[in-house]
Amino acid sequence: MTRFLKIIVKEVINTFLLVIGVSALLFLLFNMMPGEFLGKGEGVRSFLLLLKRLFTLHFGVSIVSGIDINSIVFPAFKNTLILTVGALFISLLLAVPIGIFSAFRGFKTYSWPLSMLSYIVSSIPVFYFGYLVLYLVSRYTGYLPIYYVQSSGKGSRVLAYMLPILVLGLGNNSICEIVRLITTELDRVISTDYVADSRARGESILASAAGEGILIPLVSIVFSKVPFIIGGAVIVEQVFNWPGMGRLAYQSTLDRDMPVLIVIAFLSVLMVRVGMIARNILLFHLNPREA
Amino acid sequence: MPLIASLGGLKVYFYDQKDKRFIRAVEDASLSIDEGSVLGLVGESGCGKTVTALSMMGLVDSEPGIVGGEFYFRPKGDDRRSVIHAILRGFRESRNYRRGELVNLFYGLENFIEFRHNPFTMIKDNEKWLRRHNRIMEYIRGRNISMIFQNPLRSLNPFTPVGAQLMKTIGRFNHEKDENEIFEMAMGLLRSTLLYNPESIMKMYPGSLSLGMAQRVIIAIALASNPTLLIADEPTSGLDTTNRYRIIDLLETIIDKMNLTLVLISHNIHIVGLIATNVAVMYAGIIVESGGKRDVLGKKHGPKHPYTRALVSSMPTDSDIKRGKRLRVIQGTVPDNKIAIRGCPFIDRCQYAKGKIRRRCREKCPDPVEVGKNHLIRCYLYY
Amino acid sequence: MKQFKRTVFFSVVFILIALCAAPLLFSQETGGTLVYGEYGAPTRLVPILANDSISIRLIELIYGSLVFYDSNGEIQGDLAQRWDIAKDLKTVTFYLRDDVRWHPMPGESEGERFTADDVVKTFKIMMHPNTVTSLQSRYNFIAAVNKIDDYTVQFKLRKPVLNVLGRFSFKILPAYLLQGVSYLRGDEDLSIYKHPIGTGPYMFVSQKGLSSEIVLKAYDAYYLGRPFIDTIIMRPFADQNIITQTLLYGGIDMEIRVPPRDIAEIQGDSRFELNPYSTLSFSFFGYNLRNPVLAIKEVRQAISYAINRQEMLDSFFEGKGQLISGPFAPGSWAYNLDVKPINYSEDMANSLLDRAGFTERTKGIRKRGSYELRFEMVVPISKENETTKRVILAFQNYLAKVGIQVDIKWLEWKAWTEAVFIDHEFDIIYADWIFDDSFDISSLFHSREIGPGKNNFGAYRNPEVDALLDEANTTLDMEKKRTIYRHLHAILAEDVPYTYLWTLTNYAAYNRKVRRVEIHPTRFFTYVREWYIQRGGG
Amino acid sequence: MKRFYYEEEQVDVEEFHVPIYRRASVRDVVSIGFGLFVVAYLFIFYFISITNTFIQNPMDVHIGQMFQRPSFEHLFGTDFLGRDIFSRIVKGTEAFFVPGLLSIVISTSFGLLFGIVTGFYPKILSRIIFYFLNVIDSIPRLILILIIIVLFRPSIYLIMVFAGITSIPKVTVYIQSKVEILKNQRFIEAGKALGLSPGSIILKHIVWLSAKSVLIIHATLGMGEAVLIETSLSYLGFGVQEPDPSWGNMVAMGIDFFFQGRLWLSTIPAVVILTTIMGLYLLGDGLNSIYNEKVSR
Repeated sequence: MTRFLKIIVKEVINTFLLVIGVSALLFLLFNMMPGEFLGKGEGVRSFLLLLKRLFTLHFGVSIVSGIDINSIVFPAFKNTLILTVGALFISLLLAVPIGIFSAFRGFKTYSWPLSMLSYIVSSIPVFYFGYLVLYLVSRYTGYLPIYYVQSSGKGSRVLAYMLPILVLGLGNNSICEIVRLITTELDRVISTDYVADSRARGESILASAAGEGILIPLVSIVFSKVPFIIGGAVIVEQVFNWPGMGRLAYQSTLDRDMPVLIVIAFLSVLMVRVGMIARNILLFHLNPREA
Repeated sequence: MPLIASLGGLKVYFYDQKDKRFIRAVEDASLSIDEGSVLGLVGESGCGKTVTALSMMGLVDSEPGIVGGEFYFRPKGDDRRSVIHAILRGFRESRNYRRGELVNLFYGLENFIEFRHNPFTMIKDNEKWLRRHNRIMEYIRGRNISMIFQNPLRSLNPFTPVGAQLMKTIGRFNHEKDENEIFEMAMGLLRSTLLYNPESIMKMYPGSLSLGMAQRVIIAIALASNPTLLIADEPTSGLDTTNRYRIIDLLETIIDKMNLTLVLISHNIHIVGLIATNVAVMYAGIIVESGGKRDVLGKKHGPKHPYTRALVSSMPTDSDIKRGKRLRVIQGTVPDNKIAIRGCPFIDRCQYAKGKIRRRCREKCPDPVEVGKNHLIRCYLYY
Repeated sequence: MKQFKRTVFFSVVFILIALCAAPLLFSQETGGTLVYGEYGAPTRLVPILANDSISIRLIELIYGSLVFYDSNGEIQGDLAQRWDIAKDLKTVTFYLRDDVRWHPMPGESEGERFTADDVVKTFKIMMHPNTVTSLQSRYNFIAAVNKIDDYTVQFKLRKPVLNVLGRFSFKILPAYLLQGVSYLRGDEDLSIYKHPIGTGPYMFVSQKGLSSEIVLKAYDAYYLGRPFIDTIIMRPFADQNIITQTLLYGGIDMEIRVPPRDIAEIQGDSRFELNPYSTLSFSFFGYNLRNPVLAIKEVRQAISYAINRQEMLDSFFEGKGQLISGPFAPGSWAYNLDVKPINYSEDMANSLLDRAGFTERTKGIRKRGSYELRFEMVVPISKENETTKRVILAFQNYLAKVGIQVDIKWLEWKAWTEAVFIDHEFDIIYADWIFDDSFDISSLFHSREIGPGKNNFGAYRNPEVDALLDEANTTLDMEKKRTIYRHLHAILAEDVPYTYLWTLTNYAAYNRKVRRVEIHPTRFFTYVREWYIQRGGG
Repeated sequence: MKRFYYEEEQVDVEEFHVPIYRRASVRDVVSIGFGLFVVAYLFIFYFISITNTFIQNPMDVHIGQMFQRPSFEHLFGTDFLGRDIFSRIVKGTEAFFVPGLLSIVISTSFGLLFGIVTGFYPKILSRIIFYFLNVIDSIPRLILILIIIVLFRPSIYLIMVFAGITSIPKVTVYIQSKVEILKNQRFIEAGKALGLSPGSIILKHIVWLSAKSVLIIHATLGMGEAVLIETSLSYLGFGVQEPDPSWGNMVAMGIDFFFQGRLWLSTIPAVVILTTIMGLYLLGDGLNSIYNEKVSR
């Protein structure tokens, strides 16, 4: 167990250092901003001030609307978290079966159109895909799945939550990457001896090949997709009026509201690094040789 | 002793997309395995002995795979009914699917294959055949026949500890047992394969096992489901000499203790000579000679088939080394298995195929002829 | 005789209808929630700082002012009960109501009392030089304010002003929350930024973050009688197209400004009512006369001739608006009807440009010596006014046909206001002016209004116009002022400091269940007290 | 589904036959074919839009002919200002073509440099380099670009420079893993034994022979990402602005008319974006499985 703890400690330190690096980069960019505003100071002192504010999680005031950033960013962070995790789940839910199916079926009859479909769907530009889904759903179900409609207006609550997650999960070319990775990895593992051996013992191919063939590539890719999904979220939130960090980032870019953007970048980095920690720990757990 | 399995006329082809030609892995292999015996299957590498073993286990996936032959096998009591049910699925009339207690696992193969000649074409629905065959073999693999592969380290799942793999296999076959009973059985198995500290081995990952230990674990796992027939494909070739003999002794004790039937596949005739009761010699996809060890390798009147004779003489025994005899090498190479052989495959390298006999050898491959008590030879010398 | 009978008959019928409709009219029910959609989010809910229309509408609900114009244009008292204007028209005293209380702070049941200090404190902060506001120019006619007693306040004016009362419609802030604050820049850490407190008909309840909805509740102790609608919710949208769809699907009950292309769809739907309200504003292309080429009158006239405004109005705004020939709202007393809008004729534009000497053309752009007809147009980025983009691109194309190249530069709202009003780094802009109640255009064209932060961004200087404007501002005779404005209209039409385009009739759309809706052109919610929601939905 | 096998007459198989590329399966042929088709039409569009010979002027407005259906005169119909959509799509390639190449050059060259340095001198140097790369890698790319936009109000070229910078870590990881594998391969040691200078070893053997395939694959995938970034930014209103055409802002403009049923205005550019991204992705994918490189993610 001690090796396990060692890994966790190493990861946390690494993340801590990285987060400081990111805040330094953001601070540099922050100071390059033309014009004069509150958080801008000279030299290390104000950098420490920024660090203190970031690490103690109360981020001061946005220069445009004067509202305390905490009250804006945290609900947005929660919403984006829901969206990101949901999208990851949807991508996996679809990509893994297709990947397994095309790995087993190879390039024959109906495995080819399925993986091609996954390529097409995941290459649809997210901004168009969102609107298309919105238009079709509102035309044929009579509900307009906009985040707000459900909170106090007509329209089904589930649909309003589901659609942005579905769109971000399907689009944003995450599915085709996962499908391709699983197909290649699974092919490689199926042809190894130990799978043949376990088949000889009567185990199903999938059970024996799942460990190295699916789980490990999945863990390594899923968490490295977090930054892309947050990026995609910016656009999906814009389309579905989903009050998440992405839309806040877009709005503050329009208003040139740097402090809010810096905080959003900081929280996104936190999300990415937490994902990385989880990834490394899981990988270590699954793959002893990676000690 | 009663037969436990008998392979008749096995024909396994693979297909090379680029050259549009068939790779004739196994041309015509027939074996009969008595219960409790040790059958040694010997032949140079590339003669199809591994493919024969794999087709017995039903693990030949590539196309077209098994295209001919029948494999009669006697499943254990409790699996008999489900195996028969699986075999007869989809067939209204059931002709000779059974011979005594043995059941033909390749039953109905011909319905999936259509042959045409000039040019030689074949249509096989391999997907349907595999789906059907896997359903049949589901009751056979592990339960009745289990198999050991060549390189022990690569046959163990590197991501799960050894113990877990062993217990999982045990658990699969005796559902009713609970956790520590299975643990006990696993320990017992590990001790039975002469591993001295089973507790620590249970927790280790395959990566940190030595070759010898790994092979023993593989054997333990294979026996976990107490099969009736064990196929060992080159179990000793990956090991150094001391381990090699130790594994042979281990196999010998296991067979006696668990009245197991063993099919030992090896290219080393001496290893086979040590423990085999019957021997079958394979060359270029054909079983050229099969019979009791004494008849085939026997000192009294020496090996019969030219290839067997050449094979035996080319392997130096300890006494040869002592006497410093010159090694005798078989000229020529194994014929390319892409080209259909009309005559006897050994014709180019056989020193007896001279004069009149050569003509017969070239036209047609000799059918097996009974020379002694169930001692068959495919050579015109003995017609 | 027949004629007489028919009129009698009609009048009788009419009275009957009125009688039986009366109960319907006056049975206003209390309760219900009004949810209206806005594009974008409000910047600040503090009257002095806010200048975007979204915040202005919310401020109208939350804060009260001394006086206000009612629906048929008369002055009504709000926080002020009585007032009298001294004979020399230079001092105005307001006698305030004593029964007004500020909205309660969150958690308390009752707010502070409203006194004269609040008025004085608000005015002082508003006129403080460091305060970042655009309102100072409108109230610099007031010299000073002093508190007579708790409920009377007196304003000293610099010069007598015609119908001065209309000028006292600025909103009042709670002094007791602004102790120690002498000016407002917007980035202080004040409680009123997070939780605004006012005396208006609706109290601020909650806003869960910048881009989430704002909830307002009716203020029970409102001195002019509690409004009928219980709660009003402002819901910000990130995308203009979604708002109309959300209205159609019942997500919101009212949309402030329906984009022209959606009007047909809403008209066809019986559940909704389209309520046109003219916004007392006009759109124009403004020129920076500091640019020597644009200083030439013929060039500006040529530009006005080169663009086909009627075609743009019809195809981009579905004809929902009216072309204008001068900087006044048509139909108002100041509008000179016999000055016709410039009609579209390309060859007139070309001949004007030739007469101005720009005859040679290189790569399709007219030149005269070193001067080239190439201008930079500065436009605020915002996806919402998709019609703005169509107008600008059409404008660029029309001018390209007559050999004038226009390069478009897109800026955010803040950067755009700086570039236009402070740094004057632009050649042409497309914008619109909103009139306050007194149609005072001196701040647009008077030469003293030139300079950073002032509204005469184009640096238009015309002594005759200056004289006329000063005279108009000082006369107390309404008739004289009208003739001066009509004369100004003729000059400004001919001098073309702006190319006047059109005034748009905006359409508000709301669910039929919302009744007796009266809309104020700019502040929208001024008459919200009359609105009510018919039980039983649409 | 029955499989059909058929054998020609006796054919003597030529002796020496080592397949350099693993024989491409049907899947690879399809994806590379489609990818090359996409690359072809990109070049054609770019060439046409530079010399603007074939297409009408994408900027001129005919208010009379708004929202026209695709006809012979306007291949894809006209948009909300009567401008010809086909010529705007052709001109749209100009928006991301050169910036895309710029981003690829940056990410590939720096990626190669860092990859080799970290591959050969593992200890402290690579740890530092990887630290900085991780810093860049952990900020989501679109948010970093939004920050850049707030700061410098950049043109599409500067945005693509940053897009290139953010994909340096990916290339570095590829190259480093390649170098790790090859470093102690026989033929590298043989080269050292022969006294070849380390520079030539690196350049000739590692870079040219084996890293070439990884770089080509990254170039195609990188171009796909460049298209995605440029169109997303133009959609949000930050990238290429009206009146210059870009697929992103054409979709954005079409969106406003979506709910009136005029779908095709934004569908056409969206479909073009889709085929381009998919084509480039499949090309990279096909090449990858042909060279059989293990592109570790």
